[in-house]
Amino acid sequence: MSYQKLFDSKISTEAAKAWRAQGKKAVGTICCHVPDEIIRAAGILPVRMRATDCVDSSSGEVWMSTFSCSFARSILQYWMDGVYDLDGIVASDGCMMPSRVFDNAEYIDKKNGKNRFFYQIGAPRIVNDMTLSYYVDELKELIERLEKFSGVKVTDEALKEYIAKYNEARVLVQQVAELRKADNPVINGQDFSSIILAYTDYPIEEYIEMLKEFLADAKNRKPYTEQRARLMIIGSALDDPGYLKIVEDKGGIFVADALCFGTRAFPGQLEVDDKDVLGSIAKYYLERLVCPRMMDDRATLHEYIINTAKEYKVDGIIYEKMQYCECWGGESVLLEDELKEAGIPLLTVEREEHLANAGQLAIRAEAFIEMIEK
Amino acid sequence: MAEIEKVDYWRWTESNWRNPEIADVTGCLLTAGVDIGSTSTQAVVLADGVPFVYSNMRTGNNSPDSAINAMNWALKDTGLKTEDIEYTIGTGYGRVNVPFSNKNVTEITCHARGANYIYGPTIRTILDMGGQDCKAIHCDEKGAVTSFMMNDKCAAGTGRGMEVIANLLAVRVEDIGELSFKVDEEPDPVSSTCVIFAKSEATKLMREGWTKEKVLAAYCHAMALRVVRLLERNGMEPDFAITGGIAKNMGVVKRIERIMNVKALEPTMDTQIAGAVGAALIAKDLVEKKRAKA
Amino acid sequence: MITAGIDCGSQNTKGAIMKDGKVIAQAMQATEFDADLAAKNVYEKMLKDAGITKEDVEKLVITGVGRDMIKWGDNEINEVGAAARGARFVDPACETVIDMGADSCRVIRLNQDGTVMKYEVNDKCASGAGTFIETMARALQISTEEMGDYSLRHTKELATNAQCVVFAESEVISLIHAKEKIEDIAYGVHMGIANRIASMIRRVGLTDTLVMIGGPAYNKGLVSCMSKVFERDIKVLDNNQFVSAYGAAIYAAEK
Amino acid sequence: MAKDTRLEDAVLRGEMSIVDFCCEKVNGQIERMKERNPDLLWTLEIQRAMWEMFRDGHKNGKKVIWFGGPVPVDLIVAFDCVPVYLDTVPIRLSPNPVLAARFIDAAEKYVPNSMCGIDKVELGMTLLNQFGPEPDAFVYSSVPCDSSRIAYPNMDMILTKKGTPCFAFDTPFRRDERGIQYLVDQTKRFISWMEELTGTKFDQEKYNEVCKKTNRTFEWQGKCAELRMRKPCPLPGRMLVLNGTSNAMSGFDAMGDLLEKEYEVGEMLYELGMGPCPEGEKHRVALLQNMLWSSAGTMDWLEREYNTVAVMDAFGFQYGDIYEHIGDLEDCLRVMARKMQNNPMIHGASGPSENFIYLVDKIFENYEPDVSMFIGHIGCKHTWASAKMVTDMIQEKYGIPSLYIDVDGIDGRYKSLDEIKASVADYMDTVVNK
Ligand SMILES: Nc1ncnc2c1ncn2[C@@H]1O[C@H](COP(=O)(O)OP(=O)(O)O)[C@@H](O)[C@H]1O
Ligand SMILES: Nc1ncnc2c1ncn2[C@@H]1O[C@H](COP(=O)(O)OP(=O)(O)O)[C@@H](O)[C@H]1O
Ligand code: SF4
Ligand code: SF4
Ligand code: SF4
Repeated sequence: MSYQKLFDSKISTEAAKAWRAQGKKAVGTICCHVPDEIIRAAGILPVRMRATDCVDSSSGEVWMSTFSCSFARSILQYWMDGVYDLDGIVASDGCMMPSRVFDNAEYIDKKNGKNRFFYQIGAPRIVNDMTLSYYVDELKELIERLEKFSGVKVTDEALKEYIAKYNEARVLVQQVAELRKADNPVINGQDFSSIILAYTDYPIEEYIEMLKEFLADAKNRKPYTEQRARLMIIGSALDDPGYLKIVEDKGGIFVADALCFGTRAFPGQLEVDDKDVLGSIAKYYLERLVCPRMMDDRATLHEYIINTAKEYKVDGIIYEKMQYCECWGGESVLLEDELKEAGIPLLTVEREEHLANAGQLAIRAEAFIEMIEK
Repeated sequence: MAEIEKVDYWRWTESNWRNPEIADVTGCLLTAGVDIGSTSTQAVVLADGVPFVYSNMRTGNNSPDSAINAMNWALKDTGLKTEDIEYTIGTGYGRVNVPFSNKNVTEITCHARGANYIYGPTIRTILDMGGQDCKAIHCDEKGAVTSFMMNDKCAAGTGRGMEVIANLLAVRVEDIGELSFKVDEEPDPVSSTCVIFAKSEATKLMREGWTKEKVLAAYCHAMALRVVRLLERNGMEPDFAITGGIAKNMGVVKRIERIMNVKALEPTMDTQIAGAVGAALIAKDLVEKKRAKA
Repeated sequence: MITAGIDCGSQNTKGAIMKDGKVIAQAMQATEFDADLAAKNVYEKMLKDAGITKEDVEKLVITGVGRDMIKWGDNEINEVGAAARGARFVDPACETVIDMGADSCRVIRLNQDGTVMKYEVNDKCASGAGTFIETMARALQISTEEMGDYSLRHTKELATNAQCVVFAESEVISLIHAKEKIEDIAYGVHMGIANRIASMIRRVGLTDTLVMIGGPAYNKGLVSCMSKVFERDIKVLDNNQFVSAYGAAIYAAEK
Repeated sequence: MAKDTRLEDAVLRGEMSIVDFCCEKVNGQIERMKERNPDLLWTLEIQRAMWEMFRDGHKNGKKVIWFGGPVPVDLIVAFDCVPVYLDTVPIRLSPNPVLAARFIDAAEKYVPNSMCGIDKVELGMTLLNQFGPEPDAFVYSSVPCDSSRIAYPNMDMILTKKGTPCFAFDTPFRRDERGIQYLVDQTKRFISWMEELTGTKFDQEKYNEVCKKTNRTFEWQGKCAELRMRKPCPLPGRMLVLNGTSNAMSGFDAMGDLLEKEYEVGEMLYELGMGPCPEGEKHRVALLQNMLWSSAGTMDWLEREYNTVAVMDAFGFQYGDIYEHIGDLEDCLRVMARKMQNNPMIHGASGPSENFIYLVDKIFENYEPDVSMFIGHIGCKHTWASAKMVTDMIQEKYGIPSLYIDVDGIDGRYKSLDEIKASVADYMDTVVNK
C-alpha cells in the first residue's frame, strides 16, 4: 500500500464497502461535534460526508431550495444519489444547513421505507461548565443509541484505545502542517487539502499508516520554488483542492488554513482523565476551536487566524465565503479591521460548491498576488 | 440564416491618437501596454514614460488578432514596428493572448497604475466600469493596489447591459448619458439590472408609454445604484475617479456622484485606456529595474 | 361557438380562433414595443384567414405577460391557466407541462381533471429560457434555429458552467478559442439549461409524461438534453408556440 | 401633494434616532386616527406605549435592555427594566424600504446580503448606533437561526467594546426535557447576573405580578386565536403582525388590554356575521412562514379581491404556556423555559424540521384553511430548507397544494407589493379558483 491515495481527493467508498462487507456498520457524519472516537468504540466506521466534485445538486435543491448553501445541498444530493452507501447518519447541529441535510435525509429515508440510523447531537455554542455537562448528556444518549444499533458495548477501554489512535493522527497531521512552514515547502495547498480530505474516507488505522509513509518520504519530495506569495485560506467548508489549484496556478502557494477540512480539525491532543473518559472527550470537542458557529470564542478564532498567518509567514489571506453561508459570511464584521490592524492583506471571494466561474476567481487571485508579492 | 443586425447602436466609436508634441522617438525607451478587455482592446506606447500613440478598438472574436490589430493601428504612420518596442505587457481578460507581449499583469493592477498617472498621485479610489465587470480599487500614492473588490457571478449593471438597452431603444451608447437627463423628474430605477430582464422591463415600460429618455434615466439610475454598493463595500476614500468605457457615460457617472455625494476627478485622457497606460508604465519600471541591476 | 385567444408574449404575440373545439385560424407576430398593435394585427389576420368578422367571435380572451397592455379583450387569463388548458387540449393525457418562452420558464403539474395542481415559475434570472439560447447562438455565429441540429451532432459531453447570460457568452467564446467544436458547445449550453430547470421540474414532481410548449420547444437539441436529464421522453406538441393561445380561446368558451 | 418625508429624511441623515422616529410616527398616526377613525384607536395604543417606553426608559430611571431570540423576558420586567425586543425595529421599519435600506446597507458592508433582513437591520442599527437610548445590557440566545447566531454575537462584541454587559443563552437544538432543565439552569444564572446588573435583589412578589400579567396576555391571545378558528373568521389577517409584539410586551397591562379589546371587537363582528371579507369569507389561507411584514397590504388586498382571509402564520402561531403555580419559582422557571423552546417564531420554526412540520400540522388541524402559501422570506434559509417536507405533509394529509414565492419580508426592494400581488393573484386564479 502506498500513500498515493492521500493525494486523490475524489470521494473513495472502498474502505466503507470493505468494512460493511465484514458485516459491520458504517455511518456518515456531518459537522465538527461528532466524536469519531465514540463511533469507532461502538464498532462503527465514521465517514465524514463531503460533496467533492458534485456538479449537479438539483435534487438537493428541490428539498433545500435555491436559498441553501451549496456544500450542504450537494451532500444531500450525494446521499440521495447513493454515492454514500451507508447505514445512517450522525450529525451535530453545526449551522442550520447541515441540520437540514440531516432532517431531509431522514425524512426521505423514512418515506422510502428504509429506516436507517439517524441521530443528531445538540452541541452547545457556548463553553462553560453548564454547557459541557449538557453536551456530555447528549453524548451519553448517542452512546446508548449506537450500542443498540451495533450491538457493541462502548467501554472506557475502547474509548481510550481510539482516543490514542486519533491522537496519533493528530500528531502526524500537525507534522505534515509543519512542513508548510519551510520557505520552499514540499507540499502546496492542493496537496495538503487532499491529505486532509483522505481522512474522511478511511479508517483511522489506515490513515495513520499513509501519513507515516508520506512523512518518511517527504524529504525526498521536490520543494515548490516558483511561488510569488505565501497564502492562507479561511472560510466556509472547502472540500475541493481544484479551487486551491486555480490560485496556485497563478503563482500563490497556500501554506496555512483555518478550514473545516484543514488543520483546524486536528488541534492539540485529547487529554484523557481516567476517571471521566467521556467527559474528557466532551471537553476536547467542545473546547477546541471550530468555527463561527460557536458564539463566544470569536476572539480566539480571530487570534488563531492572525497568529497562524504570522507563524507561517503568510503574505495574504484569501477568505472564501460560500453563497448563503451566514456562519462564515458574517465573520468579517470585526475580522476585517483586525487583519488590517495586523497588516495582513485580505481578499474576500464568494463561491459555490460547484466551481462555476473559475475565471473570476483566477483574476482576483492573480491581482491579489500582484498586490502582495514582495 | 445568419442574423441581420440592422444598425449597431452599441458600436461606440473606435479611435487612435498620436502625441503631437513628440516628433521623434529615436533613442527613447519604448514600452507598450495592450489591454484586451471583454469588449474593447487598447494599445498604448510610451516614449520614456510619456504617451506617444494609442489606439482603442473593439475586441474581436479572436484575442490575438485584436492585439495585433490594435498595435498596428496605434503604430500606423509612425514608421515603428512591434519589434521596435523594448517591453510589452498584456493585460485585460485576454492578456494571455497577446502574442508579442513579454509579460502579463492583471487589469486591476494596471488600472490603478494607469489612474495614478492620469489623475495624479492623490487618487485613492478607482472605479473601473467595463463591458462585463466592475471593480472598485484602492491604491496608494504610487498607484499600487491596496485592496479591491469586483462584482460576482452576475453581470447585471455592466456595459454589456447598457449596450443591450442601446440596441433595444435605437440610441447610440455615446448618446445615452445626455438623453438620460432629458427627463422632468428622475424616475425610479428599473428593478432589474439583469441584462436580459432589463431588456424586458425596458420593453414593458416602453409599451406603457414611457419615453426613451425616461427609460434610459431609469436604467442609468439602477446601474449607478448597483455600483455604488460595490463602492460602499470597499470604502470610499477621495480622490475618486472612474475609468473604463462607462466612465464616458455621464448618465451613470453623474448619478454615482449624486448618490455618493462625491465628485469624480475630470479625466485628462480617454478613460478607456487607463489599463493599457498602466501596463506600459509597469513595463517601463521593469526595464529600468533590469537596467539598474545590469 | 367561435372564440378567440391571444397570447401576448415578451417576444411574440400569438393568436388562435376556435370553433366548437377546433382551431380554425392562428397567427403570430413579433410583439415589439407596441403590444396592442401586434395583437390587433394578429387578430385581424386570423379573422381574415377564417373568413369571419369580429361580430362572429363570441368571446376574446387575452393571456401572456403583455396582457395588461391590451384593453379590448373580453376577459383575460394568466399564463399558467392558459398553458394548462392548451396543453390538455393538444394532449389530453399530459401530466406536466414545461412552458418555456423567451424570458421565462414555467413548469405546471396538472390534476387528472386538467386543473392546475401546482406550478413553478422562474422569474429571477434569465438563465433558463429562450433568450439565453439565442445569445449563445449569436456567440457561436449560428442561428437560433440551427442550435438544435448542431447539438444533436455533438461528439463529446462538454459541460458549460456559467449561469449568467453575459458570462456564459464569454465562456462560449473562450470555448471557441479553445478550438472546441460548435456542436459540442451547443450541446453544453442545452445541457446547462436542462440541469438548471431540473429542480423546478422535480419540485412539482416528476411524472411519466412531460410535455414541452413554447418557442424553445422547437429546439430538438434542448429537448433531447432534457430527455437525458429526466430519463424519459419529452413530448413536443404540434404548434407548440400556439398552445397558450389555444388555452385562452378554450377558456373563452368555458361558461 | 408630495408626501411629507421630513422624519424619514432626518433618520436617513442620521440625525434622528429610530426610537424618536417611531414615537413621532405613531403619535402622528394616532392624531389622524382620532379624526378619521376614533373607533380603531385601540389598535395603535400598544405601539405608542411600547415606543415611548423605549424612549423614556432612561428618563424614568430604568435600565434599557435589548433582547434578541427567546430569553426570559418576564424576568427583565420583574427587575423593573425596559425590555426592548429588537425584532420590533426591523418589523416597524420594513414598510418603508428606504429606511430599512439604510440599516441593511450598513450591515451589508460586512455581512453577506443573503443574511436575514431582521438581523441585518439590527446589526446595522448597532453599527450606526442609531437606536436611540444606549442599551444598558444586551441579552440574547443562540436561537436555531444562522442569521441571528451571527448577528447577535457580533453585536455583543461591538457593545462589549463599549463596556455594555451582555448575556447569552444557549438554546438547545431539540425540544425535550433535557433542554428545559438546561434552560432553567441558565436562567438561574441569568437571575444572578440581573441582580448584579441592577444592583437589586430578585423580588418574587414583583415577578409574581408580571407572571399574572403575562398569563392574562396569553389567555386573551389564546381566545383571539380561537376566534380566528371560527368561520367566518372575524379578524383581519393584518392583525397577525401583533403576535410578534405580544411576546415582547406580554408582561405589561397594555398588551392584555389590547388583546382583550381585539377579542371583544372580534366577538362582536362574529355576532354580526361580519368579517374582513366584503362578500363573506370564501377561502382561508394559512401562511406557512412569517407575516409579510414589508407588504402587509397583501393581506388587505386578498380579503378585498378574493374574499380570502389569512387565519394564521406559522411564525406567529403560539400555543402559549400559562404559569400554573405563580409563586413557585422552580415551576415558573420551567414554564418560561418551555416558552423559550416552544416559541415558534422568535426566530422559531427552527430547530429540527419536525417541530416546524408539527406546528404547521396543528395550524391546519385547528384553523382548517383551504389555501396554503409559503410566502418565503429569503433570509430565512432554514425554513426554506424544510419547506418541501412541510408542504408535502400538507398535500398528503390535507390534500392542499401550496404556493411558493420568494419575498424579502424586511427589504421591500427585493420585490414590490405589486409583484407579490401578481404572483398571488396568478395562484388564486389558477389553482384555488380554478
Ligand atoms: N463613448 C462612450 N459612451 C458611453 N459608453 C461607452 C463609450 N465608449 C464605450 N462605452 C461602453 O463601455 C463599455 C466597454 O468598456 P471597457 O472599459 O472598454 O470594457 P472592457 O475593458 O471590459 O472591454 C462598453 O459596454 C461600451 O458600451
Ligand atoms: N424554430 C425554433 N428553434 C429554436 N428556438 C426557437 C424556434 N422558434 C422560436 N424559438 C425560440 O423561442 C423563443 C420565443 O418563444 P415564445 O414562446 O414565442 O416566447 P414568448 O411567449 O416569451 O414571446 C425565442 O427565444 C426563440 O429563440
Ligand atoms: S458553515 Fe457555511 S459552508 Fe458550512 S455548512 Fe454551514 S453554510 Fe455551508
Ligand atoms: S440575473 Fe441576468 S445578469 Fe444576473 S446572472 Fe442572471 S442573466 Fe446574468
Ligand atoms: S426570519 Fe428566519 S432567518 Fe430571519 S431572524 Fe427569523 S428565524 Fe432567523
